[in-house]
Amino acid sequence: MKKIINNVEDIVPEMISGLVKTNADLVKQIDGTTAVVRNDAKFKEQKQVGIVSGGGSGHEPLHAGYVGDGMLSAAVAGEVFTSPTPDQIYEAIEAVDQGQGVLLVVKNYSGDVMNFDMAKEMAEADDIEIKTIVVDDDISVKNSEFTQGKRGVAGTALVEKIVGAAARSGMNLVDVAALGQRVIDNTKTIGIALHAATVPAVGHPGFELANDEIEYGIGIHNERGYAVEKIKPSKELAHELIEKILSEFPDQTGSFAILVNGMGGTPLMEQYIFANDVLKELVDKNITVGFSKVGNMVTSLDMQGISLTIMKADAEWIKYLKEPVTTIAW
Amino acid sequence: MKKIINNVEDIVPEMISGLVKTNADLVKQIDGTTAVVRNDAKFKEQKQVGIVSGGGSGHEPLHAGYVGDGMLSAAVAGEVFTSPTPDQIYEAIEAVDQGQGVLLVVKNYSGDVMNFDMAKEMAEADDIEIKTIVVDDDISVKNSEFTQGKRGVAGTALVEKIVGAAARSGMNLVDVAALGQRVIDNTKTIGIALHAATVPAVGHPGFELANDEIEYGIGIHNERGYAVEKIKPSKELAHELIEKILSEFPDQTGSFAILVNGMGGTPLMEQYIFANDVLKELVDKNITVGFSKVGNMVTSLDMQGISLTIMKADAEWIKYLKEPVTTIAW
Amino acid sequence: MKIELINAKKWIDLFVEKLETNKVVLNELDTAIGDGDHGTNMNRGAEAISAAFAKKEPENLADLYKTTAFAMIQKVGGASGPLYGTAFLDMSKAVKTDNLELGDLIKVGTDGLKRRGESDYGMKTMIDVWQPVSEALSEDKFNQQVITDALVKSKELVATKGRASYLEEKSKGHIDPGSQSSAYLFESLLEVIGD
Amino acid sequence: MKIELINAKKWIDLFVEKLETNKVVLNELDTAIGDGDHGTNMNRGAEAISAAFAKKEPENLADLYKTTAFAMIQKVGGASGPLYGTAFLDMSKAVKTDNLELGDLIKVGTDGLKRRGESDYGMKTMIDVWQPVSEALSEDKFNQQVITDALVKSKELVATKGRASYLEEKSKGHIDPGSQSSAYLFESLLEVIGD
Ligand SMILES: Nc1ncnc2c1ncn2[C@@H]1O[C@H](COP(=O)(O)OP(=O)(O)O)[C@@H](O)[C@H]1O
Ligand SMILES: Nc1ncnc2c1ncn2[C@@H]1O[C@H](COP(=O)(O)OP(=O)(O)O)[C@@H](O)[C@H]1O
Ligand SMILES: [Mg+2]
Ligand SMILES: [Mg+2]
Ligand SMILES: [Mg+2]
Ligand SMILES: [Mg+2]
Repeated sequence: MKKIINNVEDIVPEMISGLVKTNADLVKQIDGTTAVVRNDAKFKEQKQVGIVSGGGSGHEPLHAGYVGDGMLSAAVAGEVFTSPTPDQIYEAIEAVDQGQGVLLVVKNYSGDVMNFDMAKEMAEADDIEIKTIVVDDDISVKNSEFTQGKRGVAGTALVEKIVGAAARSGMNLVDVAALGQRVIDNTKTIGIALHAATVPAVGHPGFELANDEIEYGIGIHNERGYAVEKIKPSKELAHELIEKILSEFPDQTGSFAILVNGMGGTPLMEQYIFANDVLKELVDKNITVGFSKVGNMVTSLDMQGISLTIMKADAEWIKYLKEPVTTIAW
Repeated sequence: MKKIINNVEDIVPEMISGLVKTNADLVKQIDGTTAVVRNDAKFKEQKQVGIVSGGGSGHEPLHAGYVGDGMLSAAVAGEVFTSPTPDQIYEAIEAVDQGQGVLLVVKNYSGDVMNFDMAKEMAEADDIEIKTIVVDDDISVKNSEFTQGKRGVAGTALVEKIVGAAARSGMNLVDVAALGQRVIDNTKTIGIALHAATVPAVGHPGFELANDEIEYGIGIHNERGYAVEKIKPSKELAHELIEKILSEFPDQTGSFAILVNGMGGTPLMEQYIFANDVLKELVDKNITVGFSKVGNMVTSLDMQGISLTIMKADAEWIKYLKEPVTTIAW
Repeated sequence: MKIELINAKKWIDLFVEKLETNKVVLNELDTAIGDGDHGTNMNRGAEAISAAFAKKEPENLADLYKTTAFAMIQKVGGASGPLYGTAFLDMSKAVKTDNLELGDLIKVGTDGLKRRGESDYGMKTMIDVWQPVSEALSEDKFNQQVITDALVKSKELVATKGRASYLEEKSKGHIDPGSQSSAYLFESLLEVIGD
Repeated sequence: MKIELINAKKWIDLFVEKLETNKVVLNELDTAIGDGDHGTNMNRGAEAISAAFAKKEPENLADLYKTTAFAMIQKVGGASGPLYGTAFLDMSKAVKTDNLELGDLIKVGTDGLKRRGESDYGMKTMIDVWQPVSEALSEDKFNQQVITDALVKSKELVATKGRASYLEEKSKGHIDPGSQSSAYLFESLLEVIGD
């Protein structure tokens, strides 16, 4: 393993410190935690529902890169691929509540769900009103009441954008949470890997792929997917992922938003080529794309790969997606 | 080689097409070329000096990602690591000239210099006033009148930001060019690689490094550097690169701007850790940092590595660096 | 059978030791069917427990379990932090008034795991080790074989909770990392109380 | 010695063929001391020349060289596009009124390279092949050995222009890719005019 780091145990605090130092006009760190909160000029004046997200590190710029006017109020970073602890989440909630309550945006992993739940219990003891939405956009995992359910992956960035914009517009907590849930229900993602990520504390890639293989349906924590196949041209990959996602949307009228997301080690060049193929195919299928975005938005350390998110998005959601924000990375 | 592409020959047109399709409100493509020009609402109203840059592809988001209000007027993409041809550059100049002349921002590579020169000659034949500035911020290469001189690398993004902001403010061509030259003279970069890039047409990495080796002084086209050494902790890397760069700045008073740039395959996590170490060391040295930025700004395909740029920047330049822009990627 | 403060403290100390020794093993198990951090997570918890004990020697059983719980909750994160944390917190509350029989104590912890994890026995989680151990303790049949059997049985299951559940069928044939760390917990207990 | 249209056309056709055959070789040479694209670049030029010839058969020498120049300038990019483009454009202008001696023709091209590249003989660029070839042609001593010697001599130089110059001492011992493609150009000429 070759990484530009110091001690493995110091990765998260040092990363957060680097992020905060280089963006002091936008964000600040809560002392003694790895929670990052808004520090922009407008923050204190704007009375709005707070939006707090967080999760394991290794998915940068998610979540800290999305803290700012019009998106998240705070983000809490856990260790690499490890949910943050309840006390850190609780401190972030305390720091951003303006009396209008706080929405927690949680990715569907047992660790995240449990730690955010414990933090919610702590905050409620302080009479802060809390709602939680759990993002589970990854359709490569079967949903069943007997399992953990689907994972939260790249669609999380779009969900955070929409609820962030809605909260800024003055929407109340109950409505923002309900909106967030509707958005989640209409957001579907699937990802592929060309090369697994190397967790620093482990020191080698999470799984091995041959020089001509890709893994379909990977998660953002090196979870293996549902199939290993030979690599195909971008066009064919786009076709397969689109077919898979569209089968989840029986109604293909109205407009859609898409996100082509790089997993961390895949350059923008390939992401744009893939996006080109995705948009071509969607045009051929007469699907209206009202919003599209390309980039390393929700990564998995140095994983090479890409994910495609498609959201059935009404005009209001598209408007929320397009509104300008002042964050580090949106 | 595993890449998400179709045919190797179609990489650049498909990439540009993907970029333009997903950002139609910001940029458009000049028909029959891989040149990208501003398409935002303000473009036609703003009468200003045009800023045109370009170069080989593989450095995304440079340059097309920096086209927009307050930065570049147009960007011309060549084949991977290959300067674009004069006729494409000429068309971009034609498309953005508003009668106030056009500044060409060229990275110091013989191909770029020659092709932009030929385009300049073509545009001058149409009575368009042209000035050229050549960015050569890479201090890992010796400067000498008998050689090609230093290369243009990550500092290019900062130069484009400053001349773009100055042009928007209404500065005339001669002054923008002179400003650009002063900025270049005060911008110094050095980079390291953990893993070389794979040029798609070649199919294997440009050079090999052992599992514990890094290469110092690499260029952005897989040019090898001046030394191969064992990898060190981020702190020590930061120390070495800073020492090397600061030796170029005899006067360390006043304020400085820094850019920690990811080479394409290195995740943000490592970039922030490195940035943290850089800022710590600069604080220890009593150096004032007025602006800092971290991210994949000027990449080299899937190269793993990082570069550090330090610019001695007066208050006006810092202001230009901080002004908001509407581009895809700044 | 009950356990007194001095032995309970030995129990947790031994657990801490085993977690530190087996960090890499747990990471490797978690790399196969999870995200590769269970060893690192539990080791962070182990260090926090040691630090808390060094700062203040626990005065009674409730204090011992609460200190353990808080260290896990505040320093581990992930799934294992709230799970071990909740188990020990519930155990701490339960022994406040009355030192329970060991089988009952571990049952309280097991119930905590089920509540926090919204899960149950047979889902290929640490519960697959806690529950048989609690039952064996109650029936006075607790020994190494009980732990090993629980691990082996759980190994062949398909996971339906936690990260391993994303692998569906492919989770079969791998030891669940949380079950392995729980095995260390109960092997430590065994070393203290004997068969 | 002079060359007439029909043979000059054969010359460029052969060059095109060699560029297509040796794309990988040129990329490999450029990977060692440049950026790995010289074969791809020249091949793109070769295809553009073929396409231009197919579209319109050159009517005279000036036309032939100009078509070659434009194909290189418009389709190659990089350093080699403007260099070969300028050399052939200058050659086209020179033969407009008068069919030059071959030695003089190649000298015109060489001067074009020097002007465009702001470079000179001995900097480990394609000029290191063009100049000796032009001289040998003028002295009527042009043969394969001249080309081979030029390549071998240039191989041992330290580059001071082009990307290879960034490697400083390490550029020694490698064949300059542009010199190799120029060697193909003059080997093609040799096949047409004989020793
Ligand atoms: N819902 C759950 N109920 C019970 N145990 C669980 C649950 N989810 C996960 N676990 C346990 O937690 C262990 C994983 O812990 P760890 O790797 O530290 O956390 P994470 O999965 O967040 O990386 C699993 O091996 C399993 O035993
Ligand atoms: N300034 C120069 N003068 C003359 N020849 C040059 C100069 N710069 C580069 N060359 C030639 O161009 C060749 C490289 O061409 P190519 O690889 O196609 O372009 P690039 O260097 O832009 O990738 C070199 O091998 C060298 O022969
Ligand atoms: Mg984890
Ligand atoms: Mg090139
Ligand atoms: Mg884990
Ligand atoms: Mg080249």
